[in-house]
Amino acid sequence: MKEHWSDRLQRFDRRWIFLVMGLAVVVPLFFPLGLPAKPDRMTKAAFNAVDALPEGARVFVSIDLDPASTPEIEPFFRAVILQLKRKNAKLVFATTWYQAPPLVDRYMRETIEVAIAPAGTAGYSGLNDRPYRKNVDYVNLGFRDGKGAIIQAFGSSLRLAFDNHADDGTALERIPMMRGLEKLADFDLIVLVSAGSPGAKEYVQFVGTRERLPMIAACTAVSTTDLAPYFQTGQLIGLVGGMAGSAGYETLVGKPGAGTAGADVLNIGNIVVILAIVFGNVVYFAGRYHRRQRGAS
Amino acid sequence: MKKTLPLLFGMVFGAYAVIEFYIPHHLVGSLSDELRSWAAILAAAAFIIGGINILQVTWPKIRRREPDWQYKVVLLAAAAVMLLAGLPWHKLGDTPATPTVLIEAVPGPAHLVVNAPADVTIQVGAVIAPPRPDGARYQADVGPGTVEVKLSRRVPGYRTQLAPITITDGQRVTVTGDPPMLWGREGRVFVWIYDHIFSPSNATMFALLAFFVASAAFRAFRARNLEAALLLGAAILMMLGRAPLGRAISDVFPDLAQWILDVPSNGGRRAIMMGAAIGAIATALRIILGIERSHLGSDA
Amino acid sequence: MTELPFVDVVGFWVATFLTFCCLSFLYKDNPFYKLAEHLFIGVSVGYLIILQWGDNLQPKLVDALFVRGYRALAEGGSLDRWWVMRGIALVLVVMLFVNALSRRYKWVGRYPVAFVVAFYAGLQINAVAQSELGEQIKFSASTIDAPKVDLNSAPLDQLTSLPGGSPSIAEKLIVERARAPFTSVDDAVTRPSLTAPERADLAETRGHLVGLDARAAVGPGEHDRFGIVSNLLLLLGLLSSLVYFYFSVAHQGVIGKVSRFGVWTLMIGFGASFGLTVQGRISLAIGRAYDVSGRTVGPTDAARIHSLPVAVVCLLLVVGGIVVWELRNRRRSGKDSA
Amino acid sequence: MRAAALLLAVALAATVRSATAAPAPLSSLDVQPLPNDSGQHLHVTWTRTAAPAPGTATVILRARPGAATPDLAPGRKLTAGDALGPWTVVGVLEAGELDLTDEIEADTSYLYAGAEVLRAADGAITEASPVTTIGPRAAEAALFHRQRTAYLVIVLAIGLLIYWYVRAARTKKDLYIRRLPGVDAIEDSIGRSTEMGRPVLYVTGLEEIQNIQTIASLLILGYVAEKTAQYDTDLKVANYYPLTMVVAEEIVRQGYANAGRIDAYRPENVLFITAEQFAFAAGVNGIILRDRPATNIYFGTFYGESLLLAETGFLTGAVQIAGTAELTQLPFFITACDYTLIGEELYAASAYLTRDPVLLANLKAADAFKIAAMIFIVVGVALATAGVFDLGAKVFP
Repeated sequence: MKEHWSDRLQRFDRRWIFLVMGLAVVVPLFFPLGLPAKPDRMTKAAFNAVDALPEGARVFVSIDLDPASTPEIEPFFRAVILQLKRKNAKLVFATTWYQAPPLVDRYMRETIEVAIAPAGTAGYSGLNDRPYRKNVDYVNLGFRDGKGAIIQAFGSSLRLAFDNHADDGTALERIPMMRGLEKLADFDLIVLVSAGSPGAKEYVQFVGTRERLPMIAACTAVSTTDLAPYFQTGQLIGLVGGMAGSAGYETLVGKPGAGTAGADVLNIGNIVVILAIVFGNVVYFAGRYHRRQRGAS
Repeated sequence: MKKTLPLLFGMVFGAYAVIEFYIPHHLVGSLSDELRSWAAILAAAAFIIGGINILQVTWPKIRRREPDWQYKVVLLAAAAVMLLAGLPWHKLGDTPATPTVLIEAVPGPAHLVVNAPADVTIQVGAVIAPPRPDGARYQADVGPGTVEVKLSRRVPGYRTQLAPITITDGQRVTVTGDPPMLWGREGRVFVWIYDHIFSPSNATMFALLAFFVASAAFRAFRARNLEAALLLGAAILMMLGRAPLGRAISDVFPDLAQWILDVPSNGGRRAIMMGAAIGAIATALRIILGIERSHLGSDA
Repeated sequence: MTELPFVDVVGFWVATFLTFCCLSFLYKDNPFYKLAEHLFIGVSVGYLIILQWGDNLQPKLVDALFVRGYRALAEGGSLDRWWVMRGIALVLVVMLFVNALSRRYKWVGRYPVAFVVAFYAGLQINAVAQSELGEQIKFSASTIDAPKVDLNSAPLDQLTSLPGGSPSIAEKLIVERARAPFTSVDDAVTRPSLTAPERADLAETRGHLVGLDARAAVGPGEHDRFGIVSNLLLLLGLLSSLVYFYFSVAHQGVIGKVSRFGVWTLMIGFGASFGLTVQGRISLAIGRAYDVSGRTVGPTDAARIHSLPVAVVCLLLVVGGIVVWELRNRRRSGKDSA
Repeated sequence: MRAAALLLAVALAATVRSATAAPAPLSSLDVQPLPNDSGQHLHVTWTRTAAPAPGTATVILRARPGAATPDLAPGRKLTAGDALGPWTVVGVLEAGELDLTDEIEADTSYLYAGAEVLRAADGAITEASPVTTIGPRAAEAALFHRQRTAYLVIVLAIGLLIYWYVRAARTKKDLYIRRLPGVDAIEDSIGRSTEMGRPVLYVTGLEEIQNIQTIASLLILGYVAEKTAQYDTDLKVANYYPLTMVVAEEIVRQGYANAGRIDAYRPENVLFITAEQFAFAAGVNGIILRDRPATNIYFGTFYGESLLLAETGFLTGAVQIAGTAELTQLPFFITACDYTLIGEELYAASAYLTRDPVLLANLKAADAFKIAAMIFIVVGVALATAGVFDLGAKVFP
């Protein structure tokens, strides 16, 4: 007898779904929906934490990501850096991801050493920022490997962890702004740009909780559920989850960028997946119903 | 014996790592830092062993012309290139960190001339000299005083040259420089490969998941029973609630998503977290107490 | 901004080509994917070794031992105890290499392995005990009551953490309530000193189960009922899930029912996780699309790179190549069968 | 002419000086060691007679015993870290704070000095109060961190429970453990691979050897190796870190030795792919597609690549068994694999497999502690809700 349509659909080539998904990602790039991105509560908390910083606060930024995860959290990074520079914060950067260093160098060139929002930036309302000078306004400590252990080491002594020199080889004691910045506890805020492990979770486990550090984290959407409990317990005072979160943060800082645009495309992608689920279930139940019928007859 | 001694060796450090946490004394602190460095050093050294292992595994395949051997050649070649590009060859020659500065006495106001190749960005003080169509480089009358001249290339992999210039009226200062190319980790080749081979491959492999997630959703997310139904229900709500779309439909979705995150999700997660934590502590204790020893291999 | 060097333009083309090579995996395993795969693995291995050398072995071992040691001796000083400690590290490294290279003396490698495993096991114990057990238990053991925030007496941080709240809003509220105590939440969120956007933020969070009205009041002693229910559910979810991880009894009868509820909680959690992950993964694809379509570079560079045409060419190259390859396979298999 | 100008200037200066009266000295200055300290911190506190006039800053200095009182002459610019003769500036605080914590050399005692100063726009001192000094004082290095007692109790409790159950296990055999289908499936699937003449792929996860999940995975690997040796099936082990590979080699060899098949052991089957997440994923996908293993076992820590591996494995129709405590990846393993060990089940697996009384005892101990934790939580909630007191905060400061 002829095969029921549901059975045929049960084993249809998944590459069709791939194709649809591909279109769902590419097409909106050219025809955006333009839905506004709103920050969620955890994102707002992160923004408030930075907003509450005093002028010239000292902030430790850990950039733990690889090229793959940049779409999700790079927008947050650019936004928060702008926000910090508007406060003239003294910034200290480090990374625990070996995939990161060249990326970090690029960020230094593209976001720290130039003004992100110079006067007359289109679609920008906030204060303008200024170019930062290396080892004067900011220090890049560079990369150290060692997962939780090295993060614990940051907590006890940055000098030891980084063998007493910044990434460009300058001895730390010769950098005025590093005075009194011995360990993580000496900073007013710790910003974790964290794409996975090691990252926000390890910071919470190995130093954050122990030293009661004020930490905010931006993570991939995936890790959001992982880190949400820490936000609930206050081990993290702010949490920016994935592209949507980044988009929200951009809105708060007042300079929409890649995150906002991406989040817009995200909608279509989500619809596709939801349809895939619904479709899958229709097929499934139709098949089950059909089998029942046949069983009955 | 060949197994007991290493076991004891480990137990000592394991025990130390446990009690270290409870002893604030500074000597303990600095010892722990030292031991952490050891661990980092060992992990790093192991990578060289890993390289050797790859060589041991792939070289025979190439020699025996096993299927796909050509690709193995690509693999080894790529690794070799990256290793070579990663060494700081420029240290063999000299890479001037400062441009040459020539000061001449010329009547008139203080005059500054900067010579550098066309693709070099010239920055005098805070001003970036606009590239001039006639190809001539920066030259202008500057007020007397001290100004910093910065020569850099826009692409990474070159050493930026800095020269603080003190100039007075009746002087012409000529700065001549060319940011030298670097090798090693900040070097031109290494960063090029990172930017144009490593990054896109890394990002695209990850991006494949977008497609797999869709097909997995189609195939596996069937409301077979209550558990499955809950799973996919929560998934759909999350997708709606955490994207602008959901809010566009109704304000309820974001709140709902947040609530799911705060209450059921966190509840279950905390349970897994605690369970896993207990399991981890137990396993770790087993190792430190020497009950667990299989990681030390066989006496055979 | 000077012109982008041609080498880097080519770089962008290579990147686009590799992107499609990797994507071709979606069709099936094929030479393009194999090429990208092996190239990627090779590069990553070289990259890793260089980084490990430059960031760990050189500063922590070579410099610390030989450079520092040499300097100390040259200056007529003596080697301190930390130098000796590093010496031990070196010995361990050597042992590790012996393990990898020699069959006969493999056992020597057990010392470094034993050290690493045990030492980290020790570190983990406390890290986990503190943040995964202590903090979580502490949080879970707190009250399930959810009192509302009293706008007329609450401190700054509480006001800030309210839905739609922010430091500036909180400060203004404190000023306002000093001027005249709030008579109602509406009164609070419509005070003149609040800017229009701030009012909008607050207004948006009104009238929800989890919104401002649920969390804030203008007098003491009010409770957020939904909050209490949520806390209760949170607690029950936690306990029942813990029961699910209880191995020592069969999951039947009451235990079975409880652990079943635990499983439901877990499943909702997984669902949430999945939903979020979907977003994350799609974001990645979007990111690639941005790069390939040349939206992540400045307009002048984009003009030099010609992203879209190049993308099309690369796509055709890969597709065409795969077609040829498939045809070749067909013919070959045809021969085999013949 | 010039003299006149000078006179004028002096006169002006005089008027300025008289306009701003010198601030009052600190009414008290105290230095105390901190509790639970590493012995490198001193806590400096001070009080004022009256609220400081706007623009007043407090200068705190430190010196070795025997130093003369520091001279805060007008015109000096002080910032933290500056040296002032034998004295070092610890801090210059504007906001009218009343304490600071100073980081110092261990096992050395110090004098401390404090004064209130007025400063010009450029930060130069215009007026300074008399200096208050105190000391010498030295920090105290504590030998036990009191606030961490609770965690020590947790660890000891688990330790003792293990000890107790190990003894119990020795006396009475066969402690009950509920079934773990995922683990039961391992041997069957190995058998299946043997019939199909295809290898077994074992992935030890994406974490270093020091990660407990990795260790748990390696413990299970020992058992798997033994089985594959008995069934005489190829076992391929893909490792993310070289150090893990070194250990995995040892463990597999031992597995083969236990099965009495040391001759069949082939070290080249224990691979280090690469420690780059997606290069690794690509490599393992390659193995899955080209060696076509009939069983894929993923035990350990996994991240984004989990679905990449599981989906590819699903394509090749292999039996897939996964286990991880990595919460975010569980849903994907659950959807794409045949069996999944959730969280703690991964740690339980090795005990369950080997049926080694010691390991079982371990599980029992964990379970017992779970009960304790649950009781603690319930009691804590009850007390806190009743408003009696906050147990959690008491125990975990």
